Amino acid sequence: MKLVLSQEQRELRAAVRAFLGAASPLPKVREGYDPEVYARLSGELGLSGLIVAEEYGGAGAGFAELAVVLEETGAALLPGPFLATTFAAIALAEVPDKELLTAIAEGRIAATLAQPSIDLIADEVAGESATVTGTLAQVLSGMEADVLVSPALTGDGVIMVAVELAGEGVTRTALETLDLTRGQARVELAGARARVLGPRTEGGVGDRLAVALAAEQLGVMRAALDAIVAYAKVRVTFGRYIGSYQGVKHKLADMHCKLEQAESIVRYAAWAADESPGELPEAAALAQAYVGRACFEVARDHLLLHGGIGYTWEHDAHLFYKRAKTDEVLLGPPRVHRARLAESLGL
Amino acid sequence: MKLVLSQEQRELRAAVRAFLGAASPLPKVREGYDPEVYARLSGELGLSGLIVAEEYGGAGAGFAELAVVLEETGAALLPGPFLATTFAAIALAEVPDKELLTAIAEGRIAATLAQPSIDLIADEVAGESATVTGTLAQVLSGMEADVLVSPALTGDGVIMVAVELAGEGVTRTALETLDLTRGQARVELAGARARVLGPRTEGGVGDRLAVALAAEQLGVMRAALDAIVAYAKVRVTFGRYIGSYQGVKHKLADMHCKLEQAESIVRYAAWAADESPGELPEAAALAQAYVGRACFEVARDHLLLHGGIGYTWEHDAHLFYKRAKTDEVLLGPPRVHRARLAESLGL
Amino acid sequence: MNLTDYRRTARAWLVANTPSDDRPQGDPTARAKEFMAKLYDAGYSGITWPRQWGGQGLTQAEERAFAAEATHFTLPLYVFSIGLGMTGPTLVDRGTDEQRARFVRPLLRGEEIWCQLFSEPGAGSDVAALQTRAVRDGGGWIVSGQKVWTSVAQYADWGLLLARTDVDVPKHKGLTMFVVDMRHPGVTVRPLRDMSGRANFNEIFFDDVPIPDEHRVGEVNDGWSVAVTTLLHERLSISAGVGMGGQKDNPASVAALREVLDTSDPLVRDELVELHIRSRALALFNQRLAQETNAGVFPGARGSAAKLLLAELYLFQADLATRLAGPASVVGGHPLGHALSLAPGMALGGGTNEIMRNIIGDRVLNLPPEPRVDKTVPFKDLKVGTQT
Amino acid sequence: MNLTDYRRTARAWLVANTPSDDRPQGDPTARAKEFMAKLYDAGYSGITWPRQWGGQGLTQAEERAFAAEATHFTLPLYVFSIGLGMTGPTLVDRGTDEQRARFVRPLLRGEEIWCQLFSEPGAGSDVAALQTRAVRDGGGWIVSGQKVWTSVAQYADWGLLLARTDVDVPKHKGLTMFVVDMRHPGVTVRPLRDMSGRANFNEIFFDDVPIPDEHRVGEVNDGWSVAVTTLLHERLSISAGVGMGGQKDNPASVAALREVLDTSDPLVRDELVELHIRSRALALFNQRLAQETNAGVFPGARGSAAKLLLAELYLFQADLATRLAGPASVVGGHPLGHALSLAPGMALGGGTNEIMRNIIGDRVLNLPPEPRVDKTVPFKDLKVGTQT
Repeated sequence: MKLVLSQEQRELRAAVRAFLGAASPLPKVREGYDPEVYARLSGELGLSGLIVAEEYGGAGAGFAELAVVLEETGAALLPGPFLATTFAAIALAEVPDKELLTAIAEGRIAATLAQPSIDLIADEVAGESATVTGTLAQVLSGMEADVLVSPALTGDGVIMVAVELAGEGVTRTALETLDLTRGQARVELAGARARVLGPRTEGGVGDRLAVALAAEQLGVMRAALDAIVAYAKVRVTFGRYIGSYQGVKHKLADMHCKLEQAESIVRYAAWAADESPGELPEAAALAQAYVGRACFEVARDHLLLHGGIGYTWEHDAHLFYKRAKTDEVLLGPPRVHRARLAESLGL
Repeated sequence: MKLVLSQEQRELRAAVRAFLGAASPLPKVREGYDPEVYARLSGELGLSGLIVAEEYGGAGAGFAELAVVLEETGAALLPGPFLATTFAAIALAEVPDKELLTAIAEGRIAATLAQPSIDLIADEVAGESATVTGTLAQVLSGMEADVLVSPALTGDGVIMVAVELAGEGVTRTALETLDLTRGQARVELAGARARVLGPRTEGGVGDRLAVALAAEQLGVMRAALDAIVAYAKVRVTFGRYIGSYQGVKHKLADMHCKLEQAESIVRYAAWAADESPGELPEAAALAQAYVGRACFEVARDHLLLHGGIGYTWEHDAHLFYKRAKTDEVLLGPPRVHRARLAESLGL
Repeated sequence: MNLTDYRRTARAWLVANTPSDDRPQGDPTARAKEFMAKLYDAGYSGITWPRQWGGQGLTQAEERAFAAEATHFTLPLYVFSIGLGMTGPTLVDRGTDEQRARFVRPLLRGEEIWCQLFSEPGAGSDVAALQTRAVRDGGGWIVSGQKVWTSVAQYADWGLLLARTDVDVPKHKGLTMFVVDMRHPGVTVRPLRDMSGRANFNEIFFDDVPIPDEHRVGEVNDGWSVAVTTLLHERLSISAGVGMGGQKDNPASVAALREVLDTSDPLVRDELVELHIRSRALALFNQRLAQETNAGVFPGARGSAAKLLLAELYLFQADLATRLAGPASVVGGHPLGHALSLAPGMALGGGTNEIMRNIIGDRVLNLPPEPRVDKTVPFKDLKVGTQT
Repeated sequence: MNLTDYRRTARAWLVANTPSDDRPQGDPTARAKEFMAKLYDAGYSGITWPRQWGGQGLTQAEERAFAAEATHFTLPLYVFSIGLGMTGPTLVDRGTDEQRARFVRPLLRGEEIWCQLFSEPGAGSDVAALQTRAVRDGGGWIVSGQKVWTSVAQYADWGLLLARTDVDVPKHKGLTMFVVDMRHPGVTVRPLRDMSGRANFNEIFFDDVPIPDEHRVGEVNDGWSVAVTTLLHERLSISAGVGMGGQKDNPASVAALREVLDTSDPLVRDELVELHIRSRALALFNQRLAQETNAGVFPGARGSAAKLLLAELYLFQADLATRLAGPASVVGGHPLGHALSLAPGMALGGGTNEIMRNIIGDRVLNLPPEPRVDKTVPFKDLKVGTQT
């Protein structure tokens, strides 16, 4: 089991952090998705293909590296379809048709993945082609992604399909989201043309999504903690820095303890995804159950400890709070992760 | 709904507090049950008959008054069968045979009540007499009580019986208890003579036990909080009273909030027991669910905030901690109260 | 009139005169002023205030009787809440007779709207660290500085302003209270959006705004004692309201959640039980405080416990509800998502949770105070605000 | 010898020489001393300590290799733990050559048992507030006072004693470190029972006990800097052990509880999931710290987070387990009841949770310090202990 970063992983982290610090600082995050940033992230840094196998045009890296990157995009509250495309790439790695995976690796398309419930029906399935009908209530980055990857029901069982979201028969409606830094959309498909990717494969896709999301959450909580620790060193009340009061200091210490544990769990879960498939179901459920909760709690307390300024729209604190809550429920109500954990423990 | 004490109730409280402060201070509590104190409590103060109807020799007071008294016996960690006898009196109020109730009111006997599960079998039931067999694993104050009140199974259903614990066919074994201030016993009955009290009546006995126990728990937590608040005003570390540190002060403030809420709930539940039977099931379950937990948490934190001295045998902190835990599970694992609350809410 | 009659008459008046809940046309402030004038003329404005200055000179009993009836109606009094709850009582307590004569009756009749100008970006919990200056100018004063968190300032005619008049003495000792004309061109009011996107507060900028000395409230450099009066009234009016609004319209209440969640899941049920326990515990505590108050026992600093617990309950329940409801709660303007955005407000307004815990520790439990570094240093040498 | 061989040899030695687990007859201390002598003679005592004073002069790598093998055995080293973990390293670091020559080898060979005498009833978290006095007497010193929380003192030959030698300077500046003869008749050792009823600690009373000046460790009034060395070694030896013992013998672990509880109840199952989450989170954090240490990154104050979390886990799990198991857990010497009595120990020994949070805040997060009132006042004017 490997819980500490290698030299290469630390360099990757530094590179992504430096890039996002310059290309997507928080004031820019407020303006929303910038396709240019996404293009550079895919192109210059090659991150859209990070976990795509080399034979399909990617870097062939593992979840340990992916976690390092998602921690940074999380810490930066990066808007746009990076996480959604990562989700799609995780699912696409399990289907026979690899063309989309290559397109993602080359940065040609951004993609997204439907939630695990099967809301689409595929008709006229003929070889690689089908028409698809149904409604997806919430699609992550649904307005920004080019392609939707989804399971769909046929007379013969469930298959995986890909649909061009700008194509005919597709109606996308942007949803008002609590998270001001990343969108979701309602997607209605009425006989839209779809590409058949192959039969549906389980193969731990859900577990890998859980690990990827936990890595983003680790970044969100780290950045939130960093922000309030920094503020506690400069903000004065009653003639003393607020960080010198035990009422603040002890809470920050507890938040630090959560961060240390969350990081340990994310490293473990990423290692399990790469190296120990037998441990992955438990590790993935643990990651969502612990990190999702810890991330929201830290983001909430970081907001509260800012005092009144943290309640204002102009301050960034609520961006972290809202992202943390949105991430906590992104893969379903948190009790599903606890239930899966109970199951994986044989309880 | 009445949540504040009347002048008479405040006087009752002052009288009981003064008596226990003189007759049963903590150093004496460590020596265990003193029948003399129990006799004076029943005699001078008339407390064993407090809730017994006047026609049976009692004071005919309500649960509002009982709660005031139990809060004080709880705060004093009073050893002996006072709570057990109160439990028995609550059950005896519901059976036709009132002779025992009068004996309790007159302070002639101390009694105890079996847990709700039916572990005894009654044979040779003839009029007021029967023989009883079975084992009760944990009987509160089983070594100190004179009479056991219990349900017992007959061929015709469940009846209530009373057994002289010093009589033939009864084997009592004192249990080692976590709570050093009040005992429990294992009681084995092998054809012991029993008095038949009547058919088993439900009639909210369990709810009333829950309210009575919550009142004792309110006293335990109040006394624990008082003790640590007093210590925080005299103990110095790093040149300052520990109560001046926010790390201690804020925790004490949170404990105070729990106490305020616990008292409000106990007053409400006692009022419901006296005046509003329709509200009693919810109020009683709420009382155990909230007050039992709050009492243990306050007793635990009061011990921890004492620092090392609180970990020693000689210090009283652990007496409160252990009583609080024992009370928390006295009527079953706490989840049973939450389940009953869910039920009473129709969830 | 006995209390029962008083109450019956009040009810009848409210039934006849309260504007309907239908969304009205026209200027809401104008409608509010119109209603307030009727309220005053009927004798229900300033029920306990002295008759001499325009009040009714009655007792808390009549005030409570009217309030009890009024809970069944939605009265359009929001823009007057600061004047009625804080600045008016301060003027009655601490103003000169000239000030009382000039300001109190128009306030009670709704002819003039008031706001309160204490908090600043560098002085939140620590109000006395404020930096807005008032300097002598001939017979009067000139004010410059910035205030924040000011409710109803966009409608206000007058503001009760706390400003620094001496920087060479410790912070509490160099403050003076004034009444400032909010219509003066040197006063700029900017809406301040909170994290839910609403603009319920304002920032106020003072740019060389003159104030005549007759508008000074209390002695020069004695403003802190006047402010304490105002803050006492503020705390009273908050704690009177705490937890009384109930959970009726709260989308995160047990009653609302059980309608939308799958309560056949034992884990969901147990979470709702936990929420019920916390809500009931606080509601009963509030009822107990109210019963004590009615019995003449004033809760004092114990009200801070109720405020702290309410702040924690709001945070807990919005968090719990969104977890239970899952992904749908964070899109499409879902009421639970909105509740989550509003939840921190109670913990940050009217004193943070940390301040509440200090108050409970110091004033209820009588714990020893923290050593203070800011009580003796001249203000000009004191560290304040945010220092990078 | 390469590391693999070293490890293999160590394992073989342990297999051959570790006393069996069967309850032995006779004096346990005598058996421990016998084992320690064998351990020393085999070269496994003081593996990293200098050869000059009796150690093996090897590296952390060999130490870790031996420790890894030793986890499979129960070595009877308890009475030597203070000497090996704290007082011995302090003498190696700060003693005179004469002291090293006199004390280190007998310590490593188990011929002499050591205890540590810092804490006092009035000086727990705040060790430097201690009141035990050492006064000059001719060429030596006379010690009077009381120490507490002293492990293995009933077996000890020597104690490392921190005493006050000057009350006219601030508290940290008037302390001196000594080696004291625990067999002197002026030393009284009284067992101190903890809340579980065990007597794992002692109180020590010094009644005019003489100490020769050659037994002074470090300069006069420089004892605090020596104590910091000892406390650093203490923290190292605690944090090395934190959470490593695992949950194997813990009756409140998920593994133990699932055997005795009804896991068909979804609420019970979810509580066990919660316990699993917390246990795993801490275990993985400890493993990450260990991997960092192996990679040469020393955890420093971050180890305090592991200690704090372990203390909280013990409290949480004993409480949870007794709630789940119900009434049976609080009678008849039930292991969960016993676990509940022991649970506070980790939160109170080796620094309270509050002290741990201060350390994390100050040294990991680099937050501003609290204003200190006790660093400049002469000790004789300082408030210490319990003041009624």
